[in-house]
This record gives sequence, C-alpha cells and structure tokens, in this order.
Amino acid sequence: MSAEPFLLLAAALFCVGLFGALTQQSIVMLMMGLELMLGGVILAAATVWRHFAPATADGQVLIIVAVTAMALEMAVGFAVVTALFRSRETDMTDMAAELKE
Amino acid sequence: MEFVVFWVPAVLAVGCGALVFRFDSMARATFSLLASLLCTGGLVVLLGLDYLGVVVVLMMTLEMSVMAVFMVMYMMNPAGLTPMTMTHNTRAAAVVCGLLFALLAAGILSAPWPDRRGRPPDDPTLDLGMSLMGPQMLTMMTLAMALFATIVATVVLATRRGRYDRLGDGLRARRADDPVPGGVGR
Amino acid sequence: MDLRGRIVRAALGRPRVLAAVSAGATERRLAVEAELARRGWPCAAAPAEADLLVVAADPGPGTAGAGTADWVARLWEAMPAPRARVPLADAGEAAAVLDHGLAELRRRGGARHGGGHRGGHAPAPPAGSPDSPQDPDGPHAGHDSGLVDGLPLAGRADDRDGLRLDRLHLPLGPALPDWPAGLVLRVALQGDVVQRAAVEADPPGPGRLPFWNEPWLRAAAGERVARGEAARRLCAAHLDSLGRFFAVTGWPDLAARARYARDRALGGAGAAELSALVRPLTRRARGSRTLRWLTAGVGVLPAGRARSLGVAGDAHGRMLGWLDAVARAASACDDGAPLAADPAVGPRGPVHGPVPASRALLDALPGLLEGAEFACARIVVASLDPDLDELARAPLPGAAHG
Amino acid sequence: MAEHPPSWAVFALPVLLAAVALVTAGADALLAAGARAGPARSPREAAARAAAPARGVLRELVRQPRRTRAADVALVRVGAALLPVAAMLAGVVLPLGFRSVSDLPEGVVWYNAMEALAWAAVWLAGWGPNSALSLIGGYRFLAQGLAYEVPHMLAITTAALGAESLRVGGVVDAQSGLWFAVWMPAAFGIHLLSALAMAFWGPFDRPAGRDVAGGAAAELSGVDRILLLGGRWLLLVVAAAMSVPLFLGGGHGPLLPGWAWTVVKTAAVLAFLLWARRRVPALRMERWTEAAWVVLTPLAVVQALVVAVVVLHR
Repeated sequence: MSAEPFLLLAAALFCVGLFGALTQQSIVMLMMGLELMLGGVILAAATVWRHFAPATADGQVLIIVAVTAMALEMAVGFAVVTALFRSRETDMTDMAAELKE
Repeated sequence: MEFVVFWVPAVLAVGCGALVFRFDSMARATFSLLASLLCTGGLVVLLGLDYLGVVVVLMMTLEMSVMAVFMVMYMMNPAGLTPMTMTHNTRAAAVVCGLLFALLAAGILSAPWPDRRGRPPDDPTLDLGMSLMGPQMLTMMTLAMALFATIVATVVLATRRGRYDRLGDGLRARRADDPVPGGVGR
Repeated sequence: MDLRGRIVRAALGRPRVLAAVSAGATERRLAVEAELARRGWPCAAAPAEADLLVVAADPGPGTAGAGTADWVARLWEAMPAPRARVPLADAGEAAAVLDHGLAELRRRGGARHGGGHRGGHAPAPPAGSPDSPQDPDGPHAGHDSGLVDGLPLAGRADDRDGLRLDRLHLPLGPALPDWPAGLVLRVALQGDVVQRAAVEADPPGPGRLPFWNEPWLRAAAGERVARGEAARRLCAAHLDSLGRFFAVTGWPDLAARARYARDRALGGAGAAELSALVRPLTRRARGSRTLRWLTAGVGVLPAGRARSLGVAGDAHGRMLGWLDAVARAASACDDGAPLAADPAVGPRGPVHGPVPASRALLDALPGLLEGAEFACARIVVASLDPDLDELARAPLPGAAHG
Repeated sequence: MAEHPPSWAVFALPVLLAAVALVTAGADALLAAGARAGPARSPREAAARAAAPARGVLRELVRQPRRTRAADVALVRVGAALLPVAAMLAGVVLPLGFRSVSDLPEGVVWYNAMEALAWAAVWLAGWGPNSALSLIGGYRFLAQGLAYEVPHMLAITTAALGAESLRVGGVVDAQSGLWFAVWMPAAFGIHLLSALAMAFWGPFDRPAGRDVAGGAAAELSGVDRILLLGGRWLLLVVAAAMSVPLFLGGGHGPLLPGWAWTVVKTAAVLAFLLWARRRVPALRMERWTEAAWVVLTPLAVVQALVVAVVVLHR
C-alpha cells in the first residue's frame, strides 16, 4: 500500500488525541489525549521508515523515543496527580494545625 | 486482503480513540484507548516493523492496565455512572482539530513525496539494535538517563515518607517502619 | 433430547454445594463438609458457582432471625439456575438432605430445558460481594453523593496513605468461605485496605450447647465424660481452625489434610491413626519457611493482651499453638478416664469465664484489622477464629440440660 | 532449521492446548481430592475425581449466566474472552519438536506481549461485575503483574541473549549442546515463578483466591466462567511449555524424536509445578512484591550480565 492512507490515519489519530487533550479538564484524561497523539506519531514514523527511508533506522529510533515518551509522560502524570491529591489534603491539615495554635 | 488488513485496524484505531472521550466510564475509556493503541501496534507490524509493533502492544497493555487503576483511584466519578461532563472549550477545540486535520490531510495528499531511498534491511530489528546500541549509544544513554530521572522524580513526587521516616534518624532501624511490612524489610 | 438429558445429568452429578451456616450450627456444618468430602462433591466459594444451597441456619431470637432469613434469601437469589435449596435441621440427616437436593436439582435442570419456565432473566442480585448481599455500594460507586441505579455512591475519607480515596462500606460475612459462622464485619474499604471494622456477631439461638465446648459443659453439669472425648473434640476444633487458617493463607493442600484429619477425629478414629494423620501436617506447617515469612508479624497483639486472650502474639504463633495442642490432643484421644469438671478449658479458652472466650477474641478484632490489607484481614480473623456458638447465653454449671 | 508446519496446525493448536490443560487440571483435581478425602478406594473413584474439571465445564454449559447489579457486562465478556485468546496467541510460537505454528522472528517478545494481555483481561473481569471481592481480585492481579513482569522480562531476555536470537526456534537451536537451564539457572527459576504468577495459579492464586470467594471469577457463571478459569489453565500450560524451548533444550534429546522430547519435558515441568503447588502456601503481594523487586530483579540482571559476558567471549 502507498504511504498516504497510513499518514492520513496518523494525522487522524493525532487530531483526535489533540481534541481530547484540549477539551478534557482532568489531568488523567488529558494524558489519554497525549497518548493518542503519540500513537499517531508512532504510526507516522513507521510509515516514513517504510516508504521513504528504510535504509536508515531513524524512523525506528523515533518510535522507540515516542514509546519511551509515552511511558515517562504517564509515570510523571500519575506522580503529579498523586502529589496533588496528597498536598491538597496536607494543606488542609496544615491549616487546621495553624488554627489550633 | 491488504485492504481489509489495513482498514479494519485503521477504523478501529480512530473509532476507539474517539470513543475514549465519549465514554463516561473510566474503565471503558481506558480500555478503549488500549484497543486504539493495540490497533496502532498492529499497523506498525503491517508496515514491516514486527519487533516495534509487538513492543508497542506489550508496553501499551501494561501501561493501560496500570492506568486503569489510577483512573479509578483519582478520577472524579470513577465509574462514571452519572454522566460525566468534564470538558471545556469543546467547540473551539473541535474547530482547531478539524482545521489541523484538514491542513495535515491536504499536506499529505499534495506533498511531492520523495521516492523510496534504499531498501529495507533483511532484519530491521538488527538495524534498530545497531543504531541504538551501536558505536555511540547516544540515544540509548539519553533514554536511560531520562528513564532513571523519571523514576527518581516520580518516587519523590508521589511518596509521603522518605527513608528517615521509614528507618529512623540515622537510618539505624533494622526493619523499616511501614504501615504494611514488606517481604524483605527494607 | 436424550443426549441433552444425559449431559445435564452428568454435569449435575456432583453439584457444587454452598452451605449457609449460622452461628450455633457447627455440628451440621461439619456433617455437611464431611459428607461432601466423602462423596467428592466440591464446596462452592461463592453463590455464582453454587448449584445447591444447604441451609443450616437457625432462625435466631428476635430480629436476628429475620436477619438470617434475609441473608440466606439473598444468597439464594444470587445463584444462577438450575439451582436447588434444601434445609438441614439435624446433623444426622446430612446425607439424606444432600440426596434430596441432588434429586431436586436434577428435576429442575431437566425442567428448565423442557418447559423453560425458569429460563429468561437471571436474577439480579444486589451489588457488592456475593456474601454480603446487603452491601449498598458497589465499587463502581463514585465520589459524588446521590444514587445511581438505586445504589448510593461511595464517599471519601482519610486513609492509611494520606490520599483520601473513595471509601466503600461493606459487610464481610456471614457467608464468606472459610469464615466463622455468624460473624459479620462491617468494614470500610479503600481499595483493598480495611480502614475501619466493626464486629456484628449474630448470637445463636438458645437451646443448643456450643458444639466445641460440649464435653466440658457436660462434665461440669455432672455427666461422666471421658477425657479422651474431650481431647478428641479439642483436636477436631483446632484442626477445624487450622483448616480455615491454611485455606485463607492459600495452602489448599494442607487445609484439605487438616479437614480430613478433623473428619476422622470426629468420626471416631483411634489415637494412633489420628497421630499418624496429624504428624506430617504438623511437620510441614512447622517446617514451612514460606508460611512463617508470610504470616509472622500479621495481626500482632501486644504481649499483655495476647496473654489475657490465651493466644500467641501473631498469626504464625497462634497457628503453632494450635499445632501443639492438636498433636497433644491426638495422642490423648483414647483416654477413658473421666474428665475433671474443674479446670474446664475448651478450645477457645475457659468455658465458664465471666465473658465467653470468643467474645474477647471478637473484641480484639477491630483494632487488628484497621490498616490491614484484605488478605491480611482474612488471616487475622482466621488466626483468632472466634467461635460464635459460645455467645449463646452460657448455660450455668448444673443447668446445662435446662 | 524450523520447518514449515502444515496449515491445519492453526486449528490443532487450540485443541491440543485445551486437551493438555484439561489433563493437567484433572491431575490437580485428583491430588486435591486425595488430600481432602484420603486416597481413592477404586480406580473408578480416581477417574471420577480426575474428571472433575471436565464435569465443571459441562456444568457451566448448562447453567445460566448471571448478572450483578450495575455490572458492565461488555467489559466482563471482553475480559473473560481475552484470557484464553491471549494464551492461544502466545502458544503460536510454541514449538512441538522443532515446528511451531508460526516461528515469528521475534517470538520471545511476542510471547511476552501476549501473556501481558492477561493484565487487562483479569482486571476487566474483576472490575466488570461491580462487586467488591471480584474487584479486589482484579487489583491483586495488577499488583502481582508489577511484581513478576520485570524479572520475567529479564529472564526471557537472558535466554534470547544466550541464543543471540529472538526467534524461539533460534533459542532451541542454540541448545543442541548444553541446555540453558544448566548455565542460567536463575533465569530458569524466575521463568517458572513467573509462569505461575502470570497464570495466577498455585502459590500465586490470590487474584482468584478462595479468601476473596474466587476473586476475579467470584461473580462469573456460565460460559464466562469457563473462559476465565479455562484461560487460566491454558496460560499455565503455555507458560510452562514455553520454558521447554527457552531453557530445557526444546526437542533436543537422545533416541526419541523431537516432538516426544517436547511432550516429555512439558509434562515434567507441569508435574513439577503441580507438586510444588501442594508444598507452598500462596504468596501475598504485599510481601512478595518487595522480594521480587529487591531480590529477583537484581538477580535477573546479574544473570543477564553473566550470560552477556559469556556470549561476548564465545
């Protein structure tokens, strides 16, 4: 098959993901949008490798980088959400402790 | 045949991807995203990158399963049994994304794509391995550093108790003081 | 159609049995378990996998009786068709009742495919665990207050890890597998961590002696009871507890062996046979480093408290205590000398204490359960194994026949 | 050296795997009944005991599926069906002798990816019924997954490293002399442990443990139950069988043909697992996770390092 359908699909995934990332209020859902966008990037990189530059491994390396980025983004995202969840409560208990003094 | 092998996962990928933001259940949204990414992995295999496609499938399965737990933990209204309206700027975002897609599509369809240079190696996985772990290892080292930094950063961000809380001042305690003792005691 | 009939017949030939046991029905439970093992019928862990419900539950006094009818009815509702339900009023009838249940089940299994009147919609049991049918909050419930599909949603509350996650209130028991009959724990769960627990013990109806304490109570009432009989009862009681403990720690092999030995002890096996059954059990349980690693430090009681309860400090120690007692009792099973009435110490502790020994064990539970993960909570309960039969108004010495 | 299999192998594989799973489950049921009610008094009784799993399948077929309140039935179905499918897909790279249904160029990674689908499957089946105990089962499996997956990946990577090939056939070829189990014992042991863990069976059965009334399977009846619990046995069989080509020399062996050696070795591994299961209590993740991360993971890394050094100097 030619490259265009794959690239169109990658663009579609990227745009759907972007839509999600732009519209969702919660950090977690926003991350889902980012994952979809990176999915589009992966597909585009694979297509470019296959159809335009198969001799070098650049496309493959890009995919590895994208997959790593997905993992990192998720880990950091959840760590931040956990910290937010915790700090919101510690803030409140701190305030309570100050009130007591 | 090729038509089916491409279009079925393609439609599924976009469809499930869109459903992620339509479902009002966290579990469904997460696993719809997983389905979408699994289709992407399948298409990567179709493009001749077997190893990377399978790795994408593996990574995404593990990631999304863990994600599901965090979703249930932290999302307002985890099961989404009540309709979830947690969106904003829907219209503007739709316009932006539609325009972007139109732009990309126009670019893709009209660009004078170059001819293929070279031919795929017999074993693309070997090729990838050589470029990652070959003479320089620059990419691999960078990724490794990034992963390591992330591990440290996420643990610092997420944990409440440091080692002084666990092992006492001077780290003298023989067993860590944890709410639930682990198997090794550190 | 004959083929289909034969398939149904073969499929239901050894039905999975769920026993609904209330406090005070220990003897009937043991009879059913022994009979099931003899026939090779499996015990169901949850109503979803059960074909046959054996109800060994007394309508207790007052409101508790209504409660019993309620949870049994909910268990029944949660079982998929074809299903059958039989009451068991007396331990001696276990075999006959199971036969009757099988016949009933076969009739219904055939009828469903013949007439189809039981087909159609499966019952829609309430959410929550199968054994805690009154549970109003399924885990799908969210932060917001309000009702969804008739189910109230969970609220948030402080938790062990300082995250204030959703809290789920649900009752554990009375029909969990390997769970003390009649015990209900109202727990607040976050994820699988128990944040708070309250004991709700349904006392058994009056008129029955606590099965495990029977020899001592009878001796105290002036009857002549052989020492061997008391030792046999003690041995069986601890083997029963050990069976639960091993089942809950996930060692089905040892649990099965302990229960086999228990059935043999109650079935009148001699001291030699019992000792031969118990010895390898003791050796394996004692020698297992994995078991020690997994259960030491679970459910730790302060030393003073443990001493006053007459148990060891942690789950592993309590198990070792049972093993010792079982080995000692097994060798004393054939002793014909009369049991002295005075130091009447049953399997759980003094039989005539001001407070039943099991009541003290129950009171120790909530503190041990807070902050424990679900699996640990199960081990804590199994390692104390309170016997709710003892909570019946303790008959005074001399009035046991009253 | 891998030959092309006949096309009917695609259909034979599920049947063969299911048959092996049923036999294994029957042997386990026989042992369990022996412990509970004493040794069987007659061969007839023994046969009836061993037929328990087959009878269980029939029984679920005549039973109604049931629904819990506010359940997400679609997710339950997907979860229950995904488990056997994942096991079958992982089994595609299993060689019988020297032939597998498809000797994929990165079969080792494929096997890993397919068994990882169990994570999603068990969690979905636990979440779907809207029941606390079944959800606890789902959570437990994810915790277990986090504990076993890293050492497991390192262990199978070590085998691939020793053979310098990601192809399962290549790994088998590399063991025509010395079996990998001999000079990478740590990786072999870790693989056996993770085989048990990924099938949540034996000492790792807590996700479907009796203490949570069956855990992820607590609310399932009918076909869903067959799929989930059957899928678990299939996964166990596939993972145990995989240790033969990865560590035990695959079809290599004297006298007997390759397929016979595969069968013998697989049966030996399964028998060992059945025996081991009866000797050990179940491992709780709150203790095991730390052991897996603090002990097994470094062990697996060291093992991989040793193998890498050996391979470099070969």
